[in-house]
Amino acid sequence: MSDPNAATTPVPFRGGGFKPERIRFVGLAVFLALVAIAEWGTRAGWISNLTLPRPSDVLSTFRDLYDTGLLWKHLIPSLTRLAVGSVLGVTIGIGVGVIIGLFSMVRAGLVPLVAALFPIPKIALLPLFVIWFGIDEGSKYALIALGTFTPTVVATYGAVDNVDRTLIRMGQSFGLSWWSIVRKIVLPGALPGILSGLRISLAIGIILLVAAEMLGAQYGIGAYILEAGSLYDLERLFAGVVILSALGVLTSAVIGWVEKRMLAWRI
Amino acid sequence: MSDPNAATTPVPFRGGGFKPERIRFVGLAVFLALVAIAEWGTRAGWISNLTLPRPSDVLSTFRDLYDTGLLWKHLIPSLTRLAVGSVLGVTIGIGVGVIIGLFSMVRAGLVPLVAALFPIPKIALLPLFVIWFGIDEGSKYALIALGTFTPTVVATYGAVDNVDRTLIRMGQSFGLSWWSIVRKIVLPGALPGILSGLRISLAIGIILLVAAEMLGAQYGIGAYILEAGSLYDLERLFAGVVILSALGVLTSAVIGWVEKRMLAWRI
Amino acid sequence: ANTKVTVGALAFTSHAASFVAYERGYFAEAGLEVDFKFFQAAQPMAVAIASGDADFGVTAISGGLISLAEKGATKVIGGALSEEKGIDGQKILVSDAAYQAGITTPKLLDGKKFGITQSGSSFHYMGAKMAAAEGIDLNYIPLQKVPAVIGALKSGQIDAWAIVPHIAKPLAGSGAVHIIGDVADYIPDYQVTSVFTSANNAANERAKSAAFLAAFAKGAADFNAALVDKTAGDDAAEEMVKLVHKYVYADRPYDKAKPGIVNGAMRINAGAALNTTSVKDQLDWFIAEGLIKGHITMETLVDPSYVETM
Amino acid sequence: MQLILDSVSHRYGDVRVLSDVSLTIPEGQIVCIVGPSGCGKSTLLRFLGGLERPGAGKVLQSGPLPDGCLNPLTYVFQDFALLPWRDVTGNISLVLEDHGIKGAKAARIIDDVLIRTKLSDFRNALPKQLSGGMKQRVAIARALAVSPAVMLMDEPLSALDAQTRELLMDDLVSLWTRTPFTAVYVTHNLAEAVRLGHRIVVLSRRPGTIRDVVEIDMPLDQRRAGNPTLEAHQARLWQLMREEAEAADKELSNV
Amino acid sequence: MQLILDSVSHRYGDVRVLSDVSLTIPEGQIVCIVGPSGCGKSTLLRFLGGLERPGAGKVLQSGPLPDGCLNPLTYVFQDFALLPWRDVTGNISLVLEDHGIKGAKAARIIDDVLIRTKLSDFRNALPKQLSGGMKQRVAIARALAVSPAVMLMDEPLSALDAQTRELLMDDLVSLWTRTPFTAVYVTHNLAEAVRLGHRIVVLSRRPGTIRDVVEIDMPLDQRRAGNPTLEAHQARLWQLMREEAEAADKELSNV
Ligand SMILES: Nc1ncnc2c1ncn2[C@@H]1O[C@H](COP(=O)(O)OP(=O)(O)OP(=O)(O)O)[C@@H](O)[C@H]1O
Ligand SMILES: Nc1ncnc2c1ncn2[C@@H]1O[C@H](COP(=O)(O)OP(=O)(O)OP(=O)(O)O)[C@@H](O)[C@H]1O
Ligand SMILES: [Mg+2]
Ligand SMILES: [Mg+2]
Repeated sequence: MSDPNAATTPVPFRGGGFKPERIRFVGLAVFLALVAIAEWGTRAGWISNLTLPRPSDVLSTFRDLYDTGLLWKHLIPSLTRLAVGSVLGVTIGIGVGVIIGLFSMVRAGLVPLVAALFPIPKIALLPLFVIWFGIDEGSKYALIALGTFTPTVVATYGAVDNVDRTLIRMGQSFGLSWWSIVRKIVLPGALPGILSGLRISLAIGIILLVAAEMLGAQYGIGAYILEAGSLYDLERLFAGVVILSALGVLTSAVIGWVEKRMLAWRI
Repeated sequence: MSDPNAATTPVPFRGGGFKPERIRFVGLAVFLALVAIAEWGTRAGWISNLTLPRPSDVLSTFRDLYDTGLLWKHLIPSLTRLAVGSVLGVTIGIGVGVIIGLFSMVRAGLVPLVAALFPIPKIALLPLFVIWFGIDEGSKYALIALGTFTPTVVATYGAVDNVDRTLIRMGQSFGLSWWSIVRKIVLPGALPGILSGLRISLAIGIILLVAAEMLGAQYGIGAYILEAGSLYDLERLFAGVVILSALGVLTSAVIGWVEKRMLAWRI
Repeated sequence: ANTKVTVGALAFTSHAASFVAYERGYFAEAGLEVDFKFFQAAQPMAVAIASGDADFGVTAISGGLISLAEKGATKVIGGALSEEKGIDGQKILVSDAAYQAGITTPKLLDGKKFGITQSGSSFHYMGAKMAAAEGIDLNYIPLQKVPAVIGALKSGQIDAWAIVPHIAKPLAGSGAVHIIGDVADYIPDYQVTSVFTSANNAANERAKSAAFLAAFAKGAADFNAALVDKTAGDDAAEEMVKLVHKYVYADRPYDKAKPGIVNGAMRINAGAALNTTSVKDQLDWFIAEGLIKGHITMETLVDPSYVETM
Repeated sequence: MQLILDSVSHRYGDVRVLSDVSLTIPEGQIVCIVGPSGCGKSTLLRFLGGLERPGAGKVLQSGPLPDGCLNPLTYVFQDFALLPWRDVTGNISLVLEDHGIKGAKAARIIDDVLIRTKLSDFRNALPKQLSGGMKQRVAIARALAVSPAVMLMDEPLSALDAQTRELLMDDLVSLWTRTPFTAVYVTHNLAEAVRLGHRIVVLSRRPGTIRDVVEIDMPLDQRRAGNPTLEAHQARLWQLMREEAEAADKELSNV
Repeated sequence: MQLILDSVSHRYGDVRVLSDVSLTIPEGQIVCIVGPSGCGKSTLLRFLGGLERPGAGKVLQSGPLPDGCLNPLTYVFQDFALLPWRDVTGNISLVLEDHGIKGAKAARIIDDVLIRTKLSDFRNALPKQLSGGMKQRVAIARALAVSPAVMLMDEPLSALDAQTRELLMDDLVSLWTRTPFTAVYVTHNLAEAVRLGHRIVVLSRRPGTIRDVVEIDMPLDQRRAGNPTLEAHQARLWQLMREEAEAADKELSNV
């Protein structure tokens, strides 16, 4: 449709790339490949059985666990501890975080405290927790609650800070009460940040299960792992670790689902 | 300057608030108040000496540590472990994270793996680490490296994903080579996210010091804390915890300083 | 009129006296309704007694126990396991690598790595006493838990350790480690474990504590007769092993568990008598090592009013 | 109701933003405020709405409120300020709830303002589903729902593209023509100013002072793009502002 | 050099974006593309610059490159696309480095383009210190530094306020007048189009097709705001587009 007086060439393409694409099943393939290599290595002997358990043995350990009903006997106390502890830690954390976000005075007083609390290893405090909360479930709940509390606080007040100030000014300009603004603007606006903080908090909660069950727990995935570890029973150790890892992936998926449902309004 | 035919009243004020203000010294005051209460309680006896050590005793324990030179004897191995382990974990983590961020195939393969690795409690793997890396420094470095690796990876590929795509398209539109784009656009653009991920990674590194020093460490803050815990020596336990907490606050401050210097271009 | 009592225990043969007293109804006879609470390690058990989560426990005299006593939380009220010449006691072990390198007596351990669970643990004490007697220096490696020490010793990452016979013998049997000495040679009449309770029980619940000790002593007598002195005959021994097997190595078949239980049988002091000389020696050692505060005395740690002392 | 600024001055830290501004907003008129970037237009508007207090001077209101007025001074923001988690109806009912207006009464008000802003078909849409123009219509509907005495509009069209801007200007004109309202309209856009303003206040570069006030007599509904009188006004305003705008554009901010 | 679109069509998933668009960009002219939101203007520009490939049809270039041309097809983006961590000089040298131009030679080029865009005083400023107008000037300077054969501009002024827009339009006109360049200029703003375009292409609502091509003969430097001929053109364009713009504005996006 035109008459170029010189050579006509297509415009060279130089775009594309730098855009993450979803490729399905590669993750699964990598995972299966790793398992297969471990199986092969342990069977062929070039991976010593001190180094890694044979994946099929881990699987059969897991099946034993399931068949004997021990799986539930270990899983249920752990899930209870995780649930109670993290519900405690997360709700108090969100409450404190919102208050820090709203009141400069509280912020000035508590933020340094939380920052100082964060890098304290919770296992270091185990002996104290026994005195404070006893050796029964109390100290386990408390440990998980403390572990989930600090990251939740940090995520929550960050989320409150990130609520679009123009929305708040809008609320004020329409004469909304302070409480209305908090309830209808600040809290929903902070929700995405709080939920993504929850991801980290719950992962930490799962990690702390093992520490919590160091103390006087007969049943529980953490106790199971500890026992297996101290007996150098790698099959059981890995079975337990796989359960925790699956638990972590699962909670993360649940949060993803909640986000999808509750935050459908996001762009 | 006008003649209103009705009552002239000032426009009511309804703005303000919802803006975090910096109030100095409140944090310090809260901290001092807590210490004072603890001191008072332990002296007066309504806080049992099983529950909390007397702050002044903790201080004098700390002074003893310093005077005897034991402080350095414990601190230097711990700092070395932290440094070696986290440098390993963080550099490999940044490398892997950038590669995940750039290549969809790698992302599909590794992201699920990292997600599954994240909720695994590192103390659970301690027995394995001993087999893999021995009870000397190797296993301590490895533990801290693994602990800092996963959060660094997650933060890094998130940061790479968040690099403004228009900047990348700009680079392509000017015919910049792939490597130039990565070096001059992607990496500097990801730096803020990587640095803020580093905050978390290093906090985790500090937390893991205790776990790392569970096995075969004669000196180190973690070993010191564990020993104090098993001797139920609350003064020493708290002295150790305070050191770790200070270490955490310090690293966070250092990162803040680095951010201020390297990210001066941010709005 | 049964008094409810919580007894802290580890699933070890050294706690057998309590198990026997429970199974044979001695506790019930003494008017105690006993509830066992099992722990993975001695340290949390001591803390649990201090916090009131458990009433009585049996454990080695560790730095943690002394510290809790110093804080007015716990008291030692009786003795349990003892080293005794002639009865198989705790052994000094070396790794195969060290053995092959020519370390065949404790004297040759100078500068070697000696495994302990924690500073201030009984392993630390045994190593230190042995080293002092031999005039050598040891390098103590804390590994938190017994199984970790075993692993490190087997793989040659540490050179030596000292441990009760029922663990030492099977290990030596496998050839991975070698027994090179007896702890009893260095610490004669060593009071390995003791019975302890909260300071409140010791001072204000005398009847309960005395009842516990009495029943405990009965159990200990049965145990000694069946497995240590072997005066009760083979049937009684067999029965005793079966009883203990309910609590110790419960996850192993009886045949496999039996040697462990039999080998682990060390004397539990008659009448729960307490060897205060040995306790004093241990206390002095802790103070000398700077593991505990220097002002702690025997009175702080021990309530000698319940049992015979030696 | 009318609003009165009485020699208002303000500074933020070391920066003097406004200096001795006195101005009356007469009832039933649209007053446009134009001026270079950073001269304090938005600040002035915040003072007028009581969202901020001036360092010196007074901000006064006088005259009776219109009937049923729930929120006398009501903003329309540049970036719409819609709650993304509420749909169109929810965003409007938000400002009624605090006045205890619920149920049928609220529904009546909402229906009315949705019709006036031609939004009736979109009542259940979330903000993310709407184009920029539609979002600003929702914001205007929300402002209308509280029957304001004065509308305070801070560059309400500047986040929209040129074509949508045209469409919304027409809508504003027809809204005003049907029931005249009082408004302060801040803009950078001189074409908008001459299209919508009964009176155009030109501010100088920071610290903002009033350089000129231009009155345009032509009725709003007769103003069309390309009208020579308006073009003349616009050209004159541009002459007044060109230098200031150039200077403002070249200012380095020391963040 | 000229660019040729030969019956280009494209779809994203189920959405047909462009349908059979054929167009020639003649050398030395500014071609403006106007059209309602979402009609595929930006997509078209990406095709022209080789950043994306059309589903059907061809994008061709013909004719010799100008001397010293480093990057024949060069974009100016709406949001400036400056690297925030490089100062003005650094942002310009970025696009020279990959061509091996460094040191004195680079400095010469940079000095030249900074003078042409009146930025010489700001060479060491970081983007965050610059106003929007200055940032877009830097982006233009960067584009000039590679001596492009064709400049592809995607709403380069729409992120700026009205006054700065006026200033930059004048600058573009004077740049073109001094050395005419070829450009494709996408905009929503009909005033901009009639001010800068030798030829204005009107696209229909999605899927975009060419509705009309308007040629304006008046030399660029004689066009002024308020000029009756331009106003007439603008009014005609607005008539062509009004309905489409209204429809586009009311579209619900199903995100
Ligand atoms: N809360 C604040 N604290 C400090 N300085 C402020 C604050 N708000 C505004 N400023 C400064 O006051 C000056 C005027 O700001 P204002 O937003 O009122 O200008 P404007 O005329 O609305 O500008 P624009 O046209 O860019 O919207 C600017 O220099 C701005 O940086
Ligand atoms: N990468 C993409 N993937 C899927 N859809 C896209 C993509 N890019 C654009 N679209 C869709 O294609 C249509 C045209 O987009 P385009 O950006 O070209 O429109 P436009 O004319 O530039 O609009 P505007 O005036 O709003 O800038 C829009 O509906 C847009 O949502
Ligand atoms: Mg403003
Ligand atoms: Mg576009």
